[in-house]
Order: sequence, then C-alpha cells, then structure tokens
Amino acid sequence: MTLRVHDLTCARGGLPVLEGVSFTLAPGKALILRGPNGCGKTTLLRTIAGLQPSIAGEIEAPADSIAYAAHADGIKAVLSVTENLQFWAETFGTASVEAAIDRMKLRALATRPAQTLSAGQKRRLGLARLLVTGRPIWALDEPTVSLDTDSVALFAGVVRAHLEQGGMALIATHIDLGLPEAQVLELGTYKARLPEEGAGGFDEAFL
Amino acid sequence: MTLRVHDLTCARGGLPVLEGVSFTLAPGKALILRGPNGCGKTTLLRTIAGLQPSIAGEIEAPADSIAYAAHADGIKAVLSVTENLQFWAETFGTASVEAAIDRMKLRALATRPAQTLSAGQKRRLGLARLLVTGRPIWALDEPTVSLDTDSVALFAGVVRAHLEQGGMALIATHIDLGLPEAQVLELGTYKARLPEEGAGGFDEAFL
Amino acid sequence: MMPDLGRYFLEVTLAYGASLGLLAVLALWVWLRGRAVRRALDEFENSRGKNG
Amino acid sequence: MASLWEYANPLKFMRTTDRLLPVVAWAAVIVTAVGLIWGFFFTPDDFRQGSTVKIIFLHVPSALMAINAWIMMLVASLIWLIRRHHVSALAAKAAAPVGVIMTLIGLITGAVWGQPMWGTWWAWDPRLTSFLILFLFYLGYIALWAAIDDPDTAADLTAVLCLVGSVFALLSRYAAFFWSQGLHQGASLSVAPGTRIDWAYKAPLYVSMTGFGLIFLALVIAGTRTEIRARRMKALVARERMA
Amino acid sequence: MRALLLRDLRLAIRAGGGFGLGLAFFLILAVLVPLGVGPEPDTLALIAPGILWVGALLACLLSLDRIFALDFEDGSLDLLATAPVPLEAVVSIKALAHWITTGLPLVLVSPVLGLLLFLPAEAYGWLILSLLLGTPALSVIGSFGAALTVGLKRGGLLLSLLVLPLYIPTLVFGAEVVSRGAQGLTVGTPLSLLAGITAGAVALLPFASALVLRINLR
Amino acid sequence: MRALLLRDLRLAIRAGGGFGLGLAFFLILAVLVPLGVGPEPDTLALIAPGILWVGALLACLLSLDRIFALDFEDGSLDLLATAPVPLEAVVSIKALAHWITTGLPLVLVSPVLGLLLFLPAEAYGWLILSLLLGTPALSVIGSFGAALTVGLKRGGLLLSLLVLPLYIPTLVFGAEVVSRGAQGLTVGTPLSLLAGITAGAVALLPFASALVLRINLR
Ligand code: HEM
Ligand SMILES: Nc1ncnc2c1ncn2[C@@H]1O[C@H](COP(=O)(O)OP(=O)(O)OP(=O)(O)O)[C@@H](O)[C@H]1O
Ligand SMILES: Nc1ncnc2c1ncn2[C@@H]1O[C@H](COP(=O)(O)OP(=O)(O)OP(=O)(O)O)[C@@H](O)[C@H]1O
Ligand SMILES: [Mg+2]
Ligand SMILES: [Mg+2]
Repeated sequence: MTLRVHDLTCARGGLPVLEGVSFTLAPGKALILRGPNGCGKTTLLRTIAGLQPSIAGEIEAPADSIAYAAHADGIKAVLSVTENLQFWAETFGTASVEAAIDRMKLRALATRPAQTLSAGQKRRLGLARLLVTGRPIWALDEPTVSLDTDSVALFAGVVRAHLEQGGMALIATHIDLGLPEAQVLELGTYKARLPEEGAGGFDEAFL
Repeated sequence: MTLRVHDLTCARGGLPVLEGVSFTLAPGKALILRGPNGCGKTTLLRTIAGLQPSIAGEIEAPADSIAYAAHADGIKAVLSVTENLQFWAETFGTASVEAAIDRMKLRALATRPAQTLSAGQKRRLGLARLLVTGRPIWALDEPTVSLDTDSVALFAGVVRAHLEQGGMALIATHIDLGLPEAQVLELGTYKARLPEEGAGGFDEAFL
Repeated sequence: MMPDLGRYFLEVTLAYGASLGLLAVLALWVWLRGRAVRRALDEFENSRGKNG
Repeated sequence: MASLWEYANPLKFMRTTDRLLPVVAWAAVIVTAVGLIWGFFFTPDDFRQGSTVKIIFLHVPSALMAINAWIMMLVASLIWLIRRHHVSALAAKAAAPVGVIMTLIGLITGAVWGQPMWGTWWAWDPRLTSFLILFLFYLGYIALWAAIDDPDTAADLTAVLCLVGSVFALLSRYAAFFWSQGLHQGASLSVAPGTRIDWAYKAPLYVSMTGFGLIFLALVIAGTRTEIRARRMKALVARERMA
Repeated sequence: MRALLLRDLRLAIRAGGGFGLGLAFFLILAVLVPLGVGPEPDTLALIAPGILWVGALLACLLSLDRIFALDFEDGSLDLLATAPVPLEAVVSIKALAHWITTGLPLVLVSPVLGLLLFLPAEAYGWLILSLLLGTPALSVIGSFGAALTVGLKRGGLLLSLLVLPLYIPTLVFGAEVVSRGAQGLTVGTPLSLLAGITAGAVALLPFASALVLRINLR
Repeated sequence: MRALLLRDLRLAIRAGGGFGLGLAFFLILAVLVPLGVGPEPDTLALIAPGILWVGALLACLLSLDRIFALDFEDGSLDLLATAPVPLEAVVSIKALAHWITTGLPLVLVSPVLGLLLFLPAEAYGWLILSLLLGTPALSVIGSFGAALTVGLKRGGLLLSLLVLPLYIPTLVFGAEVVSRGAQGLTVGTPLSLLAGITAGAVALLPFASALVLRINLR
C-alpha cells in the first residue's frame, strides 16, 4: 500500500505543465505540494486521482484507494449536512457518518440544509466527506480555504490521526497547515519545458 | 467621505447573526474583520454593500462609493481577461483597464479566456476588477483565498496604494494579510443574542 | 444560346441559380478562411523566427 | 496497408495535398461545368416534366453527396476513435459544412422541382423527411464542434455523436418510411414509372455526379488543410504562453 | 449600458451559439409536429399558425434561464446591483439582448417553417408582422419570470410554469392574427391588442423584474 | 447505487419540485395548443396523439440538463467518477431517476390531457402503453445528450438541438401507435418497434454516455 509516482508528465489544456515529477508516499506519511499559482498543483492531483490521463510516466497506486477533494466540495445545497454525508458513506460502502460529524464539529449543524452554511462551515462538511470514504490515500486541493485558525488546527489533527492509522495524504496548499512532520514537494522546479520544435514537424505541434 | 456604521444588526436566513456593530472608517484606513467561521462576516459585508437590508442601526456612506468583492468573482468563463475587465470598467465609467492588468500581474494572461486560468489566477482577475471600479471603499470577503504568498504580498501592496490615495478597505479574512497598519475588528464579540421569547408574543416570532 | 425552358423557366433557373450560388458561397468561405488561417500562421511563425 | 496510415501524419498529408489539391480543384470545376452545361443546354425536354427535368443534374448529385459526406464523416470518426489520427478528426470536421450545403442544395432543388411536379414546395414524404432529419444531424454536429474549446475533447465528443447519430439517422429513415407513403422517386434511375431513363439524361447525370464528388473532395481537402493549420496555430499560441 | 448589451451578445455568441440555437429549436419543433401529427397537408395547414406561435414561444422559453441565472451564479449580478446603473436598465438591456439573440432570428426564419407546415400564402406577411410585434413581449415577460426564479437551483421548469400562463394573451392574439390572415379576414383588432400588450409589457414589467431581482439578491 | 437513486429523487423533490414541473409543462402545452390552434373538437382529436407525444417529449427535454449539469458544477461528478461504482451504472441510475421524476408522471397524467384534446376513447389504452414503453428511451437518449453537453455553460439549447433528432424514431412510432389505436387499426408493428428502440437504447446508450462523460471530466 504505497503511492508511487514516477517521472510523471501531466498536461492541461493540451499543454504539458509539469514534467518529471517523482515521489513515493509510504503509509503514515504526508506530502505537501507547494508552488506558485498556476504551476500545476490542481492538474497533478487530478491526474493522480485518475480524472485525466497522464502524458508520460507512471502512477502506481492500489485500485480504489484514492479519495480526491477539490475546490468544489460536491455539496448538495438542499440536502442536510447528515444527508450529504450519508450519501457518500453509502456510495463508498462505509457507515461512519456520526463519527465524521463529531470529528469535524458539525454536530450542531447536522440537520441544517447545506445551503444555509457559511463558507467555512461548508468546507468543514466537504472535509468530513473524506472521513466517510474509508480510503487510505487523500488527495486534497487547498483543503483549508475559508477555514478559520481553529478549524485549520482541527483539520491538521484529523490528518494526523489518519496518518497514524496508516493513511497517506497529498495536500496542495499555500498556507501553513501545522503539519511539520510532512515532507514538502516544491512543484515550481518541475515546470515542463517546451517540447522541442521542428523535430517531427506538424504532428508534434498537436501535443 | 467616511464610512460610519452605527449599532448595526444584521440577519441571515431570518435570524440576526450580528448585533450592535459600530465602527468608523476614515479615508486612508483599513479595517480587518475577523471572527470564527459562521460568525457573520459575509452577512455584514453584504449588508454594508447594500445587498441586503439591515434589521437595526445605520450605515452612513456616500452613494455609489462601495466596491464589493465576494467569494464569487463575476468572471465570465468565455471572455478573455481583458474583456472581463473592460466590461466592468465601462459599467463603472472608468477606463484604466491596462493599469489594472499590469498592477495585478495579468499581462501575460491578458488574452486568455478566463476559463483556462488556475484558481489563483482567477482570483487575481477578480481583484483587478476593484481597481477599475474607481470606488473609494472596498468591501472584500476573503480576498486572498487561493493566492500564493507572492500574490498575497502583491495584493497587500495594492491595498496599501489604494489607502495612500485616500481610499478605504474593509476586509474579512482568516489569514495574515501583511497589513500591520490596519485596525482589526473582532466580530466574535458582537454575536447576536436570540430575541427574548414571549415578550412581544407572536410579532417577535416573525423576526 | 439559351435553351427554351418553356413555362418552367423560373423553376429551372431558380434551381440552378440557388445551387450554384450556394456552392460558390461555400467555396468562397472555404477559400477565405483557408487564406486567413494560413496568413495568421505564417505571420506567427515568421515573428517567432525573428525573436529566436 | 500500413503505408496508408502514413497519410494520417499531418505533415505528410500537407505535403501530398499541396500538389494534389490544385489538380482536384480544377478537375472538379471542369467536370462539373461539363456536366451542368451539357445538362442545362443540350438535353431535350422530357415529354411529361418539360424542362424541369434539367433539375435532376443538380438534385441527384447533391443528394448523393449529402449522404456520402455523412458516411465519410462516420468513417473518419471511427478512425479517430480507434487510431487517434488527428487528420481524420479534422477531415470529419471539414466535411460537415460541405455536407450541409449539399443537403441544402438537395432540399432547395427538390423543393423547386416539387412545385411543378407535385404542386407543392414541400411534402412530408419519407425520403424528404429523412433528408431533413439528416440536415438536423449536420446542424447538431457542427454546433457541437463550435461549442467546445479543447480540440481533442471536441474531436472525441463529435465522433461519438456521429456514431450514435448514424444509428438514429438510419432508424429515422426507417421510421419515416413506415410513417407515410411518399410521392418521391424510388431509388432506381427511372424518371417516369415504367420507362427506363434515357441515356440522353443518364450520361450528363453521371458526369455531374462525378463533378459533385470532385467538388466535395476538393473542398474537404482544402478544409482539412485549413483545420490542420488552425490546430497548429492554436498549439503554437499555447506554447507561446507557456514560455 | 452599451457595455452590458455588447457583453451579453458576445456571451451568447461565444457560449456555443446563442443565435443559432433558438432557431434550431424552432426548426426542430416544426419538424416534430408533422412527424407526430401525420403528413396530411390540410391538417397541417389548419394548425400551422398555432403551432408556429407555440413554437416561437417555446424557443424563447428554453433560453430564458440564461438571462439572469448565469450572472447570479458567478456573482456578476451582485456586482451589477452595486454598480452605478439602475437595475431597471440592467433588466431591460438583458431582455433586449435576449430578444436579439432569440426573438429576432425566429422572426426571420419563420417563413421557411411556414413552408414546412403548408401555411397558406396570404398568411406569411401576418406571421412575420405578428412575431415581430409579439416576440419582444415574450422576452420581457420571460425576463420577469427569470428574475423571479433566479435564486433557485436550476429553476428551469418552475420558470416555464410561471411564465407560460403569462404568455397566453400574447399567444392567443398572435396566433389569431395569423389564422385570420390565412383565411383572409381582417386582423385589426388582435393586431392592435398584441401591440398593446407588448407596449405595456416593455414599459412596465422591467420595474417589477428589478424589484423581484433585488428581493432575490438579499 | 440505491443511495444515488434515492439522492437524485430527493433532490428532484426538494429542489422546487422535479415531480410537479414536468407535469405542469405537459399540462400547459396541452392548454396552449388549443389556444393557438383553435377550439374545434375535430381538428383537436385529429392532432391529439401527435401533440401529446410531442408534449411528452418536450417535457422530458426541458428537465434533461438537470441530469448531470448540477453534479458537474458542484464537483459531485468528479467525486462520483472516483467512487467505487462504474460510471455506466451512475449514468443508468441517473436516467432512471429522471424517468421516475419526469416520464412516469407524464404517463399517469396523459389520459387527463387526452380529455382536453378530445382524444377518441379507444386510444387511451394505447396512449398510456406507448408512453410507458417510450418514455424510458427518452430519458436514456436524453442522458446521452446531457452527458455530451455537460462541460458547456448552460448548454440547454445545444442539448435540445442534439437530442431532438435522436428522439424522432421514438416519437414517430409512439404517435403512430396512438393514432392507429384511435382509428381502431392494429398497432402491433409500431408497438414492437417502439419497444425495440427502448430496449436497445437502455441496453447500449449508457456505455456511450459514460464514455462521453469521462471525456468531459478530464
Ligand atoms: C424538397 C424536396 C426533395 C428532397 C429533399 C429530395 C431528396 C432526394 C434524395 C435524398 C434523393 C437521393 C435518394 C436516395 O439515394 O435514396 C433524391 C433522389 C431523387 N429525387 Fe428527390 N427530393 C426532393 C424532391 C424531388 C422531386 C420534386 C423530384 C421529381 C419529381 C425528385 C426526383 C428525384 C429523382 C429522380 C431522384 C433520383 C432517384 C434515384 O436514386 O434514382 N426529387 N431526392
Ligand atoms: N484550458 C486551459 N488551457 C490552457 N491552459 C490552461 C487551461 N486550464 C489551465 N491552464 C493553465 O494550466 C496551468 C496549471 O493550472 P492549475 O489549475 O493546475 O494550477 P494550480 O497550481 O492549481 O494553481 P492555483 O494555485 O492557482 O490553483 C495554469 O497556468 C493555467 O493557467
Ligand atoms: N439561510 C440561512 N438560514 C439560517 N442560517 C443561515 C443561513 N445562511 C447562513 N446562515 C448562518 O448565518 C451565519 C453567518 O453566516 P456568514 O456566511 O455571514 O458567516 P461568515 O462569518 O462569513 O463565515 P465564514 O468565515 O465561514 O465565511 C452562519 O452561522 C450560517 O450558518
Ligand atoms: Mg489549483
Ligand atoms: Mg463568509
């Protein structure tokens, strides 16, 4: 149970943005992806989550082991907090909704329709989803957006507990999460170079 | 030209969330709104921007002086960066699109359709809109979400320049913006108490 | 020169006129677009060539 | 066989068609002109249809090419989906506008012919109806190409639409024949029932059918070249940005 | 104001053909009805005025949710409401943009569809005239409905439900003009009523729409 | 799977009445057509089968964009695509939910609308049967169109343009069943063709939809 990424090239809008990304994530470890805006963090996470094909390189991960969380949380505005979580729990075949609600301090909001939550409360609900997937590898894209400092600490605690149980986390973020034990990968250094011009003529220009 | 808020009560979803908020914002000053998630920062900003009525209290501001920036940036995905800004510039009757593009480091992206921008690049475009409104009071709701550290510093510089020209800024945020000169208002202390039960009978139950 | 089309003159000329007109418009469109794209591409490649 | 796929290389395609296109284009103009002039000026009037029989030299070739264009798009879409040769996707894209115009010509000449023959511009005849449906499929296909920004995504989606659409177009044709009995000619080259078509009409008809085929070929080649260039332009502009 | 109109038109064109698609729907409806009803020219000629008007109405209806919903979702509407332009003007401009991208093309293409439905020759002029007079009302009334439902997630069908009854007078008088025209009767009364409805709607409804929009924003 | 179906149904009910609105549209159409066409019972009876089928088709069409667009926008579709369920199953379940909220109510209410349009008594049974057999195909074909256009901002009209031609065979056979039934003719052939189309669409199209959806997500 390890996530191994080897010499990965991933593309956005038909152009490679990152090239030669390699890392290994062992159980119990977290890796923080850093890099300036537009360097390709979201692209990398989507590629690893299997939502888009890679251009080159390999991603080795056990089947159905990655839980992906993007900017958009997939929250249904008219369903209550519990119903939202319930749905994902049943889809992923787990049943620990109550624990997740308590863990992310959503108990007081449990029966509220999600549309009446504030930005940060919505985000907490989105993160609670991770807990009900029961998947070992978390791939998170800026998970702490809109969270206040207490909630960021709460979230760091949740991630730490997940790691202690042998989970893994891959987190793209711009701020300090309070996870000093995590390794950091600077994505700025993997910026893809332009494919060489002229070599194969027209066909290359398509990729 | 001052923004004066006096004993303001504002409500969300029919319930008062903040009560007795008072402050004065003089030209050249910035005020940072802080408070835990769900305390009512968004609600307060929307009330001040005139998007929702207040329950009690007064807001004194010159007409047409507030530029509001919310989580959603009002960016049209199929228009280019320049076209997006151009539209707001014409609507607000100003013409300084080029300056705003340079100021927010969008020159390299100027002809790109907005849908191909990364999260942080979109945010920079959203903030550039403030510069073309030509309005003195900026009411900003978590403006630095998704921005990397360089862009946060860039934004702080933009706000500082605005203040130096006699502008004002009202900023709700959870992170450190690098604006030490700004005052801070802790909204946690203005939490509305529930209206007393039974006192006025039915009529109160409607508010 | 012109054949005698009898009482169907209008129909037949209309059919020929409309069809040839449409074909001409199509050919013109293909040609103009082709020329515009080709020019843009050449211009782009030349300017890039100069810059290195 | 493998060598045929080499023409799916854009560069090779451009080089080959650079020489081929003028030849095809001139051939198209000359053959069509011969066919139509022969048909228009040097054919006798039909004893029943009068001079309107001359419309056949436009109507039949364009109707034929309208259907053939769709079949060609179907094949090109399949090639793109299976072998992922960019040229075939772009050729399918280039064929669509030619196909619509052919369909439109077929519709218009048919309508103009219908007025004297059937006393009406339009009838809900099965052949006419399925032709109109084909027109709608063309419109949808073109609209989908136009609506999607990313070229590869657009190629994939339109190719799937073309496949699914073909199945439904066939079904619609069958449905239309089920739904009404028509006025229109059957699929034999017999203008009046019982009498075989005379060579006086057949010969120019074959010539202009060849001409329309060549027109289609020339326009598709030219369009594909343009699409290849546009595609390259797009890629170059994107690279420029990246640098 | 001009900026808003140009932006809306540009968005309509770029986002996959606002122009073409209203048209395409109208065309498809004119094809579907004979397929459903059967190919007899007499029946079709009889129902042609009504079907064409119903078709125009539905084509308008389908694109109504574009008027405000997109701007609401991405926050533009909040920003427009705080911009130095009256909301009434915003509403009117958006209805105008909708008409230009939807109503006007319908008017222009309607004769062709009349052909498909065997509309009698005398009726073509009245068809065009009545659509030209009536479609602006459809856009304005529709923008009122769109303003009403703007807060609701994908209120498309609710919107239809609210707007269709409001469309009924326009439809009745519009179709009446055409079918009287087809029978060679005088069309003065329904035509002036149609014009009256349009004038009234264009003059007054934007105020209601702006009001409703303000309520939905808060 | 069950969870997804229940969620979709719940969303349809909560978000402003997925159930009621398809119905309402169908009803309104059945009211508009007599208003546009004129009140003569004979004409109406003649066109009733076709109009009812066209109405059912349009009512389905209007709610199609809900199938995937909402889930795409809020990111649920990304999450579903990485969940341990095959995308083909997701697509089928969503088409089923669409049918339950739109197609089924239409079937149930269609006799009432038949009444409004003076549908002959013999045809009611065939109307219900043909709609029952045909509407699942409408939902499945529609979900293919919705999957094609999911990435496009408010692709509503493009969706109609793509889907309506695909609906034609279903419409033709469905309306044919009803109108033959109304005239007391045998309906075996169109009925079995209708069933065949539905069976084929239900069995095969979800694969195309899932393919297209994966392309749109990447
Ligand atoms: C708008 C009206 C019309 C349309 C859309 C139309 C469409 C077509 C199509 C699609 C074909 C090719 C048929 C096939 O290969 O299966 C065709 C062929 C033909 N059409 Fe028409 N048609 C129309 C009107 C007419 C009229 C009015 C006439 C003459 C009275 C006519 C005479 C023919 C003939 C002779 C052929 C050749 C049949 C063959 O393949 O041998 N068409 N038409
Ligand atoms: N459709 C597209 N066409 C061309 N370029 C694109 C497209 N979509 C995104 N890009 C570019 O790809 C790059 C990578 O984007 P990505 O969203 O992965 O960045 P990111 O690292 O997540 O940035 P952020 O921190 O701002 O979220 C960006 O420079 C972006 O502008
Ligand atoms: N429609 C509603 N009905 C009831 N309560 C609501 C409704 N909408 C929001 N609320 C509540 O109102 C409170 C204030 O929300 P608001 O969005 O202003 O918070 P905020 O300070 O901006 O929080 P954040 O930092 O998370 O963005 C929250 O507790 C929220 O749950
Ligand atoms: Mg990102
Ligand atoms: Mg907030």
